[in-house]
Amino acid sequence: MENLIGLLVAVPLLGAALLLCGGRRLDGKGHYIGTVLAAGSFAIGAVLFADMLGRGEHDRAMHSKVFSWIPVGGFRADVAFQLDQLSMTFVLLITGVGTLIHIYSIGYMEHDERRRRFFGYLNLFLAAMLLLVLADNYLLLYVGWEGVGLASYLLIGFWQHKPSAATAAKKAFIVNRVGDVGLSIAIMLMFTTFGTFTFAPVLTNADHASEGKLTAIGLMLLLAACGKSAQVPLQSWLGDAMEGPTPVSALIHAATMVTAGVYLITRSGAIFNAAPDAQAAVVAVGAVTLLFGAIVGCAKDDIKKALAGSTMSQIGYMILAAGLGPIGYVFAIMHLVTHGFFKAGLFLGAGSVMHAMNDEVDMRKYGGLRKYMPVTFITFGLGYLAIIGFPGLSGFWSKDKIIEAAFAKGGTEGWILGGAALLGAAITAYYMTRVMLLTFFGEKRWAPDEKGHEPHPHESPSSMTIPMIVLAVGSVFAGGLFSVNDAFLKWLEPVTGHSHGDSPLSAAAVTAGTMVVLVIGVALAWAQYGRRPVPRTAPRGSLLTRAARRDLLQDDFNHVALVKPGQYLTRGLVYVDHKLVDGVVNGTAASVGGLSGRLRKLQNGYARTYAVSMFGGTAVLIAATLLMRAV
Amino acid sequence: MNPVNYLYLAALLFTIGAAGVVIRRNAIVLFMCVELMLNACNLAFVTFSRLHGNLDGQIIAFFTMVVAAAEVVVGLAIIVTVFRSRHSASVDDASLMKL
Amino acid sequence: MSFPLLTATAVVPALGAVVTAAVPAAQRAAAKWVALGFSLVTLALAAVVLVRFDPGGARFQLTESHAWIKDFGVRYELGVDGIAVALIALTAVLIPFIILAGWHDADPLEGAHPNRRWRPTQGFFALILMVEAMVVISFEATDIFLFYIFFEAMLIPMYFLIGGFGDRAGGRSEEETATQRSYAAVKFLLYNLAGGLIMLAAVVGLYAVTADQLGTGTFSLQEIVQARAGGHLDMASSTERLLFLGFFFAFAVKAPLWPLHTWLPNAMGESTAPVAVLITAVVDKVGTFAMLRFCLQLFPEASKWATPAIMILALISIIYGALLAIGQRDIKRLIAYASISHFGFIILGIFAMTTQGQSGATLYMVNHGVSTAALMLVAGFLITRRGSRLIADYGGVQKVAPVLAGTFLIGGLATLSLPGLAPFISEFLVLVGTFSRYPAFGVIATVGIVLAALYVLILYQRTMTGPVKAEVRSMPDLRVRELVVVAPLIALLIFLGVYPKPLADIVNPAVDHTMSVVDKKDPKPDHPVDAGWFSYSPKSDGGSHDGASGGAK
Amino acid sequence: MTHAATVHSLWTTAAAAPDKIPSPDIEYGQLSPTLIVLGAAIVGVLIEAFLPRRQRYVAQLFVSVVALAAAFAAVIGLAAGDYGTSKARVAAMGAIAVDGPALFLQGTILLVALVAVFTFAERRLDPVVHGNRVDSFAAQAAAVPGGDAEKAAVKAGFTTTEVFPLVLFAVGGMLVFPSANDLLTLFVALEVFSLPLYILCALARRQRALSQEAAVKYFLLGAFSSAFLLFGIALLYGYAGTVSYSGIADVVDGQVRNVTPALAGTMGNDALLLIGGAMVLMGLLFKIGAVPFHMWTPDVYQGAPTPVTGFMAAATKVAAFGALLRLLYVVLPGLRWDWRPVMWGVAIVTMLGGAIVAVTQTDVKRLLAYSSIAHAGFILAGVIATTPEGISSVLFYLAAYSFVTLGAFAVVTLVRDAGGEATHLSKWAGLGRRSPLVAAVFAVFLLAFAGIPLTSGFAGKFAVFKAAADGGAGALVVIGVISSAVAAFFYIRVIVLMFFSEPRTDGPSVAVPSPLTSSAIAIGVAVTLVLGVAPQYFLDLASQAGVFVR
Repeated sequence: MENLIGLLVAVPLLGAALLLCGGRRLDGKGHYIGTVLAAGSFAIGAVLFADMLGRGEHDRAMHSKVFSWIPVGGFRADVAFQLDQLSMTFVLLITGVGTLIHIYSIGYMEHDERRRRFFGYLNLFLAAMLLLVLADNYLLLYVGWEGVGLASYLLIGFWQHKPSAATAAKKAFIVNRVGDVGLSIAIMLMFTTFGTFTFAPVLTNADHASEGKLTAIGLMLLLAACGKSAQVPLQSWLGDAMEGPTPVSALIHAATMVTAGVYLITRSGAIFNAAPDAQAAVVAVGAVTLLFGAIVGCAKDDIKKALAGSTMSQIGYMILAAGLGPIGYVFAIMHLVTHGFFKAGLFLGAGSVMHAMNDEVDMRKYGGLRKYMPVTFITFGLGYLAIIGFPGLSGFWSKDKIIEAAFAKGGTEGWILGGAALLGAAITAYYMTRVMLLTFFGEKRWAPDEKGHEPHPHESPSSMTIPMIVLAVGSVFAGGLFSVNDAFLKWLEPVTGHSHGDSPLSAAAVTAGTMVVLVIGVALAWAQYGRRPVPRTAPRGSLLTRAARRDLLQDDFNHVALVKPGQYLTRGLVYVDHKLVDGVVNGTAASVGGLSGRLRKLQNGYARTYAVSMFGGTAVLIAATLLMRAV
Repeated sequence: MNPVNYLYLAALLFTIGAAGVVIRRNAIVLFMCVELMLNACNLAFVTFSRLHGNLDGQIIAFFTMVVAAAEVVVGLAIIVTVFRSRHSASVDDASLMKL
Repeated sequence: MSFPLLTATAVVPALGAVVTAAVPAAQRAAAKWVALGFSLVTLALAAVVLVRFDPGGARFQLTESHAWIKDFGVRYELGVDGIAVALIALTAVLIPFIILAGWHDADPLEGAHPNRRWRPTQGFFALILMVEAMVVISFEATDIFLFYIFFEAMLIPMYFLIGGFGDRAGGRSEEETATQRSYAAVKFLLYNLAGGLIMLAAVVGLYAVTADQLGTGTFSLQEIVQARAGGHLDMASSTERLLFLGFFFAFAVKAPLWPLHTWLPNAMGESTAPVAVLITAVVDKVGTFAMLRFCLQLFPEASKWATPAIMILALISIIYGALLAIGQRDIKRLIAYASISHFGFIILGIFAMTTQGQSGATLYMVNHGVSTAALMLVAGFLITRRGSRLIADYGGVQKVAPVLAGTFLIGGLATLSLPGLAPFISEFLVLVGTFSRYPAFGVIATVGIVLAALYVLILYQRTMTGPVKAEVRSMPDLRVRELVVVAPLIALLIFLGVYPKPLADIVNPAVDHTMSVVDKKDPKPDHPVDAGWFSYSPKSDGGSHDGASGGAK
Repeated sequence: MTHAATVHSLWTTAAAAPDKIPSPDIEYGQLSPTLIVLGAAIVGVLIEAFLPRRQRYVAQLFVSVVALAAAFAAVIGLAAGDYGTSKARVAAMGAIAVDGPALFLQGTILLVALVAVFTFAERRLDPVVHGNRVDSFAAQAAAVPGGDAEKAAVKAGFTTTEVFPLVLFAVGGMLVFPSANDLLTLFVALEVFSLPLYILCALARRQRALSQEAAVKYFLLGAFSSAFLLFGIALLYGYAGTVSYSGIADVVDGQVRNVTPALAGTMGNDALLLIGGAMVLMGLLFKIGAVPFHMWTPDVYQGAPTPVTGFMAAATKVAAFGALLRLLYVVLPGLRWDWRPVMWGVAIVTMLGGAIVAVTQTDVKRLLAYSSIAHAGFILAGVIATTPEGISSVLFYLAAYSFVTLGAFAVVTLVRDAGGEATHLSKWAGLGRRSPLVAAVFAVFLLAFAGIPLTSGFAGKFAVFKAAADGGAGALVVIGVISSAVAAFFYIRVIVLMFFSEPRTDGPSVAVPSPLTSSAIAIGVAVTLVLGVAPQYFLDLASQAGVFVR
């Protein structure tokens, strides 16, 4: 069984190798190969899952060392995999959703002549992501970590001829790099603290280490998580990342990669548990981001960007939960999974819409699409209900638990966090309703584009709708399924541990609260977009709206605070290097030349001058000799 | 009188000769100055020879004369050639090569 | 005595140089093949060295020792330790690719005035082989004087390679290019010569010291090291420091270390891509190698004394080089500054005085060699196609020449040390090694990682992506010859990134020895985890992690 | 001592003398090298006198080559007979020392002269005039340049075959110079090799104006300096009462009580010693071309016929340094603490001065002149070491350097345009493209000058610096390397010019030399490389030869 773990990663990796090096002769069947291999690794995952269920809950973890990777002195890193319930969960999510989205892409990318490469990248992503969640040590995780970064870079910039896409890709990679610095420093700290960075020894001995060290490690891990999971302050890249093909947004920037941060924090739970300050930072980041993302989501007219904001916000929930410690880990992961379903579903829906609307993304140019594309409408609708936490659907179960846990944190902190979470829920309801209304309700607002093509909305091919349906099903039932006598809790507890905080509010109260804010949110949105017709061009809007449209000025801030100074710095340094550092060198040469030129003048061709120098020289010689004797 | 005075004389002559070489322009005069210096040397040799009471110095003096003669032969030859080719014996005119 | 393998490894390319140079002008193509052949033979010999070398064995192996210049206390002493073996292998591997990549770089231009005595092509390849020979022997030399001689002598062929066969794609007038080129060549030579002469003074001084204390002056590395260990030879710390500085200066110029770096961008910018690779991937390595072998081992105390200053300079190199790379408008200069940044990492690792640092540094030398070669050679192919080195002249290449773009990207990713590719491992080792002794330095150095991403991705974005520029629309994709050059390098990058263990195993013993000479131990972790956890210790089968499920109680 | 006494003594010695003058015994065998060369020179003069013009060239060439070869053989013979080591002695009534340094230097000089004679005899370079092959010497030195006499002489195909005897005379003097064991011999030898050189300088076929100017300058300054030398000798004689090295040395070491209380009464007689020593030193430094006595060097090197320049640059330096070594090591060792600092100063200014001024030179011959000055500085660094290693390192350096110089100037003779040799650097542009071989050879010499490893230049430089460092002159070494760095700059400049710049359309052509010059250059290259790669044997030779006899 252990050896299958390696296979999990190897299969999609093989796919990537095949498709990327295969050359044109694979163009015809490339997408099938990719899809089959993705499905293959899902199958393996399923087998392993079955096997795992077959075993007692405390010896479910499996470990397989493939080979010794970097042995240098005390520094020993292996290529070794560890499959426990946590990673199992991810494996299923990644390969499952991954496979669906492969299928979806077959249809979606049909007309792209570089489809083979697209699937190659997708497989590469799967491999990297699986490596990330299967690694048994932080360094190998780091490899996966940057691997998914690379895949996301390649996929965001897949349409490289669009400068915007290329820029977005670069931005994503570099912002992630900043996070990665955190991860690498964390690993170094672990090495200097524990002499190793393998999960098991580090985590079980975490409490031996000084709290200071642990806090440092925790904060560094958090930095990494912020980068990968688009949390404030490193969230700026996610919005732009929507430049990528929609399946990518669905798989990488909604369902899986962006949740890696949550995985990292949950996985490192032991460290955070022992470092309260670090945890505080985590919840702070989570809380801020869930509001931040939500607000941004409200203002965007670009359907994908709206969803991106929502993703940000939802991950904020997860991070918040993870930050709460043992109270929240399980729910963080649970929300992660459910979110994986409905958010992927929503994105695929959005993709389907765009597909129908000649890649138009401005929701103000949609409207009334429910008549034209029923399947999309229904699946999207279910996802919508799920995300706003409509009772009984997935989102309801997971998000509710998080809010509950937030209150359960206790004290003012608990109130603040809980409040934030509730507020977030309200806003979520608002902006998702807005999306829903703008897209599928009201009268049609689309018109011929400048080239005179009037879009003819139509339902997408089955290759696209089927995945949407599957995901919709997931987003309806997953949450409930997990919550049947806390199945999910029991499943994960051995790994993450769990504790019940003492909530000042009863579960019922919290639920009631969420219901109320939900209704409020929906009502507001209806009032604004449901009742009266929507203008095709966005009104100027309030200050907040305008700020939100600009991602709350994040980019502007970065530009002013980092980009500009950086440019000045580099230009300045180029000048310095040329004029100063190099100038010194050339200066010396020049001065020697000048001196030479001057001395040369002495050689004036007059024999008598030469005689003078000889005469003088002799005089000096004599004087010096006598002087030597004198002293 | 004290033979040492001859040394002073020799030194004086030598200096005069050297100064002449430095100051004068005409190659012939320059050359004569050199000869003067050589003579100064001879004087010194003879004087020292006297002081030391051995003959080495005097013998050297003879050698010096011979050498000086040889020098004259070569020197005049060269100077004359130059003079014929550029109708001037001024050493300052012979300054094509410089720097 | 046994077959002088090391000598052969150096003599074969030298012989190749002579033969290549002797090829008559008409058969210029033949010269190329001859050169390639000899370089391959060298590669084979290097492989034999690699095989015959026993990592667990003696400090120096395959040693050869003959009397040479008694009066100078100089012996012809060769011997290799793990570090040397690794670098010799690197050199031997890269040269054939360099030759292949430069296949047409030295073809006479059309309309060049005919002259049957002027044989640029022959000269070009002969010089490359000559450089290889000298580099190899300076890796092998265990006699300081012998090393010095070739350390200096290799400047001459390099000088002719830079000055004589410059990049024809300057985007400038012919004479402008010529002046720029000879400026670069002279700068290269004088810079390094100055360094070398300072070192000469130190070498002489070393002789004086040994002669004074051991009776007879010697240049044998081992003798001196043993004498120092045995206490027969104790330098006054002031003397030792002066000598150290003398040596280090030369190596720092060669490496190059900020602020002695300014010759590199000129040299790499003006020379053809293969020569640029030769400079930065092969020749410069002699500098860092010599720091590790000579500076540390001859002058351990002084090395420790100088460490802080050098670490700071290395740090500056890392950041400064990266920032300047970002600011460059010329592809090759950009890569040059990137290399400066990387050399900063190497030196940082060497002087961190930890096994991770120094092993990392050694691996870094190898990996940087391969990665830069990959990136620079592809860049060269690109430049020869478009005839310009300016980034601004490109755009959208990815659309017309995807393979070229792909390889370029991989080279770039290697340069920014993406995990999974070789440079990541060395860079991380260096960082860890530095961090574990000087945390602050380690943290600051990580900034270099981000900057690396910046300059690589900016370069890629500006050249490869975006709308297709008119000038590049007709650009052909990589040809077979070029693929043959690039593909193996990329394969090597991936292999060394996934399975560096063999290389590490060769290098580690040598590093441990160096550490022992310098008398430094790795800092211990604060809360070492009991060995029971190290299920990956070489002996154990790396079986199950019974604790794997034990996150939090 | 009173006048009476001196007068009396003078009378008595005079009176006592006549009947018993001891007949001097001369060890002809041990002086054979010198005697052979001088004899051949006289034969040469006779040839000039009695042979018809047509046959002189061959005869002269034959005589001089044979003579030099024979003399060299004689030197080898003496060395083989341990005269260099165990049987080293003072010959010819104490006038000539036959010891290691002497033989080594004589051998070097003879070889250099032999090779130089080849270049003297070269007759393929200049275009044939009126059907006569001509060498680089004036048709008739006496004729006014451009005058009718000259035209006639050229038409008649005259050539100055006197150069061969002149060279032989010069060589004879040079052989004596480093082995002279008393100051008189030193002076005479100096003149004997200087006078012929003065004349040779004036004999250029092309650009005779320059040539004559060079001769004048060289002659006047040379005479000037030898006057100083002579006065110094006088003072030393006054100090010691003798001119034999060993005698003076004894007085310096205080083994002999100074015999002239009269002097003692008048002046602190060490002043005599010091001033005299300094002036003699000056005389030798002039020949070496050390700053500030160097200024004749560039002009003379430029003006003189290139073969002569090569010969001078190589042989004169060897002889002069030999004499300097002997003076400092045999006569003035007791004064080490007085002259060392002074020589330090001279060495430093010479190294730096030569190197720095050379940077901006535009004429190949002047460039080489300045480089020779810089090299004089390096050699001085070895001289100062005052250790046996010092001596042998200097000997080795001289041997190495002289052949590089000879070769370099030989190459210069090949690069010609309408006006004869094209010595202006700008004309050398792109030479590497036109004739890579010549350029490469010249590059080898330049690299040797620059002291790049694997050339004799490096071995020599290292030997000297090593000796200096051992002798406690570390500072000199540092300054040495700095000035070598500066020096490297202009050697490289020439290489850049030759290889990296486009050939000029009006650029010079490279003449195809006869085997004579070719062999000269070949020997130069060979020695350069051999001494660079495997110097051990010669270092041994030099170190065996590193002991002066007293």
